[in-house]
Amino acid sequence: MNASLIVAAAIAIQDTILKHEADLESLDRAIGDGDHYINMKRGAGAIVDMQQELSTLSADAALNKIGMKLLSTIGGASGPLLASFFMGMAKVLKEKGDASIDTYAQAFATGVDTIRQRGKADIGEKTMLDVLIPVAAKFTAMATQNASSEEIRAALITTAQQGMLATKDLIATKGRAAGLGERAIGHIDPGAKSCQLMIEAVCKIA
Amino acid sequence: MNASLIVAAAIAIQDTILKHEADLESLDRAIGDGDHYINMKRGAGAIVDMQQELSTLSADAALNKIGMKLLSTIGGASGPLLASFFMGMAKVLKEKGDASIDTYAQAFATGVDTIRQRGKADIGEKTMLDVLIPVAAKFTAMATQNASSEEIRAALITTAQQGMLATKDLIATKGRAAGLGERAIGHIDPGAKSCQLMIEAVCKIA
Amino acid sequence: MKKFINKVDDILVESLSGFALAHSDLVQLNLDPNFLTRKQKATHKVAIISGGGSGHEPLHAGYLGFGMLDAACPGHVFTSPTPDQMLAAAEAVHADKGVLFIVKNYAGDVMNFEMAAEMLPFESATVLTSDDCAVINSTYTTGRRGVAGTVIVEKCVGSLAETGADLQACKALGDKVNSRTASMGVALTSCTVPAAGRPTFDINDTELEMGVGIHGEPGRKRETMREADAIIKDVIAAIMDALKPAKNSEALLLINGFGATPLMELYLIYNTAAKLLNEHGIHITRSLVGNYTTALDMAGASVTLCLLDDEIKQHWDSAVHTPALRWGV
Amino acid sequence: MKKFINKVDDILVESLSGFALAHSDLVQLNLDPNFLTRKQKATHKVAIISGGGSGHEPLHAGYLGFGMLDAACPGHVFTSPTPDQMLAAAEAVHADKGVLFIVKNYAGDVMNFEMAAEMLPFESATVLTSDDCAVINSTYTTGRRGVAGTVIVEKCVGSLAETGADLQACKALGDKVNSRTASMGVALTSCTVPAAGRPTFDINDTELEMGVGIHGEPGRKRETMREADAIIKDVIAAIMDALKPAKNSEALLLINGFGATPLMELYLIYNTAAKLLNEHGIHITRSLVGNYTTALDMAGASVTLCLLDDEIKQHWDSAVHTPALRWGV
Ligand SMILES: Nc1ncnc2c1ncn2[C@@H]1O[C@H](COP(=O)(O)OP(=O)(O)O)[C@@H](O)[C@H]1O
Ligand SMILES: Nc1ncnc2c1ncn2[C@@H]1O[C@H](COP(=O)(O)OP(=O)(O)O)[C@@H](O)[C@H]1O
Ligand SMILES: [Mg+2]
Ligand SMILES: [Mg+2]
Ligand SMILES: [Mg+2]
Ligand SMILES: [Mg+2]
Repeated sequence: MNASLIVAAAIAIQDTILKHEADLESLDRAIGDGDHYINMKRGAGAIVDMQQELSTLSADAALNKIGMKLLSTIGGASGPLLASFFMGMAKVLKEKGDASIDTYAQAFATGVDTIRQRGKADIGEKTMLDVLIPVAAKFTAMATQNASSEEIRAALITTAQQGMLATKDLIATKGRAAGLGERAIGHIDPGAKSCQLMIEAVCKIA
Repeated sequence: MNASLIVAAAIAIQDTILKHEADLESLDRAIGDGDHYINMKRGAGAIVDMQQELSTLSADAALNKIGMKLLSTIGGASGPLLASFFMGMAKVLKEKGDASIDTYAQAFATGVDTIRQRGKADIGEKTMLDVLIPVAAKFTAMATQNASSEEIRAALITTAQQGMLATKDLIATKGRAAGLGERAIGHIDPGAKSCQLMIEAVCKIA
Repeated sequence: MKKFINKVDDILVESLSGFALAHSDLVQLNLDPNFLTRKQKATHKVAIISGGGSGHEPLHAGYLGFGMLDAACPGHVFTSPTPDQMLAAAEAVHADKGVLFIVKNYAGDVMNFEMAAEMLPFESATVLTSDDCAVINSTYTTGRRGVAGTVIVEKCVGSLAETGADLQACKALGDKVNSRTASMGVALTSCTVPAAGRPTFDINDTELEMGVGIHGEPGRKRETMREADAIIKDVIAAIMDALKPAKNSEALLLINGFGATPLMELYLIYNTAAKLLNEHGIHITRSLVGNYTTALDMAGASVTLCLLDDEIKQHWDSAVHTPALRWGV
Repeated sequence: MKKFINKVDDILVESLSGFALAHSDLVQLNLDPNFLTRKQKATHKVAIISGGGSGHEPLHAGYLGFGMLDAACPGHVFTSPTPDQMLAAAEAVHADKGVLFIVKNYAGDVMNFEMAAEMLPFESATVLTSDDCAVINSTYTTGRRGVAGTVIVEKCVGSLAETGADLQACKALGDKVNSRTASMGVALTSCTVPAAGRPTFDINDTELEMGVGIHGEPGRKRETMREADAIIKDVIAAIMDALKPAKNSEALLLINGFGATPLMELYLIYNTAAKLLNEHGIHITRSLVGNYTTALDMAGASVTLCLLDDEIKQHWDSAVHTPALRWGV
């Protein structure tokens, strides 16, 4: 993973977030407070604005920088969670060096785990973790199976999609929709949706 | 004039006010604060509620009572003005005795004059006086000409109508619409409208 | 119309009862005729009485208490109270130094208070407030309307009365404060009078009403909605035109919400207004931001500027203890 | 959306600037990172810091000053502030007795304050407020949300800190007040987040949202609009259910407007709520009615009940001098 890939990913992420404004906004309006799109847009914008600085850094340093920037830019629930993800990833890359697809899978899984710890949540609570945990598992599994990059990308896109859709029928037990009970059913979780979009966008980078 | 005529007039007035809710409300909404209908309804209701007490009184005492009641019931601009009218009328009837059509005309004119003094306004200022002053003048003139009651009633209805319509093209210089300047043009004054309605209703009592 | 009410006819009494209950340490309510007084009758001073139509809360009952009003007479929503209320209130609070009525300059209020004053068995005087410079003073009008500047008049006169000053001195100070105060309001939405059940005026999403009255009366002009800075610039220009303050004047700036405007926006307006006034060479040394003279549920705000001198400053700063304004105690 | 704003992105800074200017005797604003502090740094006490998304004004910056907060960290509208704000604020106000964070219980706020606390180079503790009983506590939730009861926690903790009490004592009092406090809100209209430009939820003229959150989050149920007495009866029932107060309990009753509800209606609600609580054998001995924890321009209100004891009463009554709450000084 090099810095230019990270910058490309950031641009792709910003692109997909901006394209899905209506979606993300209406999901958070339905079971939250309506700011998830604005939060994600602010975060993505801040990272893209840093691209020059990022392109001078090693992958782990860049990811850590991204985490720090998101932490001080997004706020809300998604801010510290996404920040934790990137900082968790950076830690693995720093330790293991920037090498194999295996390392990336492990870094991703560690990032997801850092989110899990920070948010004290798990799969099935109608959050972004319903996308991230299955994707991390799939990524690790396929990496150990030595699947090709193309196969992995396609699989992760599908897994993310499934995880995102699965949040629709869940009752939320974490985040702002927690306590809505039955009323949360029928709505996709906004954080799950944005994570799915970001994963898809990054997996589709040429 | 006896008490039962006064009660009948009160009922006729309440009736016409209630029938013209939409009219009165929208006129005061356009160039005032929207409460003229509510004020008139409250006043008329209070008088009708007093009918039993009124029917035991002499005409002058009844009119004075009505004035006092309106004073403590309506509020706003129309309250003290209409109260002044009835108290002015009562004074003349008390002095002159309850006798001729001439006395009634004079009482009416004195009532209108009391309004004029209380409100420091005159004809042409886009207020109820644009109805009341011409009606008082007409009433006095016809009474001295010994016109019949039927002729007088018909003439007063027409005069009131004309006075009311005339307020439409005036700039207001008294009351809540004062200072609106050109913006008041095109709207009939609510107080002029309610006075016209009341005069018509009373003149039509069989 | 959606409001927290039971029967429309009961709103006033239920709301007044809640007010009196919530502030039972400070005020006392009398019903029929409706008036409120300070809990502890003041015995040493001119009795300061105000009143007016309801719907402008906390005006006037919210200003009852030490350093401000002795009695308040609430009328029906947007309708002047009636003379019997003022007479009963005066009877309850007068203390042989006379009664000063503070009355917002509306035909109805003026006449009702005038009739009360005529019937009053003791000495009285009246201060008419007329700070609304939306209505351009001219020979064609009965003069300007009294709006949020009334709060400043009530505060200063209340302070002076507390010192034992006589009726004429209190009236003189009230007239002076009024003459040095100008306000102008802007509506983004209409208010809805509960008994009417629908908005007083129609206004669409691209419009504002410049110079609106606190009863939803039309103002100077229906204008196009625009940035806060541009709106406030016009408001400040009207106020400057009305007051024509000398360079380096010291002033109190009051940003008043009409009832449905969040504090966040009121402070944004304050920021703009203070900046513009600074450019006009005005030193803002006293401030008040919040809902002080409202128009039911109207979204909108007014800007009030009061040119200070040492006397006004002293009476603005002095201790006050009322439900809506409190400091120094 | 019609609001007094210039560019959507500038609202927060312009509004904070106006706030700091209007209250320059009491507060000081730092931009980037955004935080506000008392004008005079307190040197003898635990530093009390709160913060949260903006749009709830006067919460929290309006409670900066003697007897209440030392610093406030405003996030974007309805979005928790970020740890760098809390760190900078703590750096500015800590005085060697540690830092107490008062945080409304939302995932975002909790995590951001938690990360700040982890990075903080000095001792800290956190009081999580969770007075909103609309969210029924159960194993399925992260717990109740913090709403208007937060003001009572901030007032009492602020008072205790002023006496020089230590960090743990301040936290203990905050936790106690929170555990004795319950709130529930009702929305008649939605709020509109400026950056979104349209209402957060749709609600028609015959509906209300029972148990709404202060960010426009859905509550317990979409219900049919009805009389105030009937609405408030259900709210009081929920609060009674949450607090299960002993007969003859003494309590503070706070009727909080969400931003677009006139005082007239808030006092009417107070009247109803006080009557119902009386019937439940609760003695209301302290009251607060007004806009204290708002939801931008939402029409609606919440009822908060805090069960008093001598300690809480003492700290509620003690002198406080902030832009939004002031007495005894
Ligand atoms: N404890 C948690 N663990 C994991 N994800 C969470 C948690 N709490 C909230 N989220 C995620 O955050 C999303 C909301 O983010 P956002 O709207 O930006 O913040 P906020 O809820 O503070 O307004 C939710 O849709 C959910 O996916
Ligand atoms: N000075 C005045 N002289 C005569 N009539 C007046 C005067 N001021 C107001 N009016 C009348 O009162 C009417 C308004 O009455 P109303 O709406 O009940 O009271 P308010 O203006 O106080 O709301 C006006 O339409 C006008 O006819
Ligand atoms: Mg959100
Ligand atoms: Mg009217
Ligand atoms: Mg009126
Ligand atoms: Mg949020």
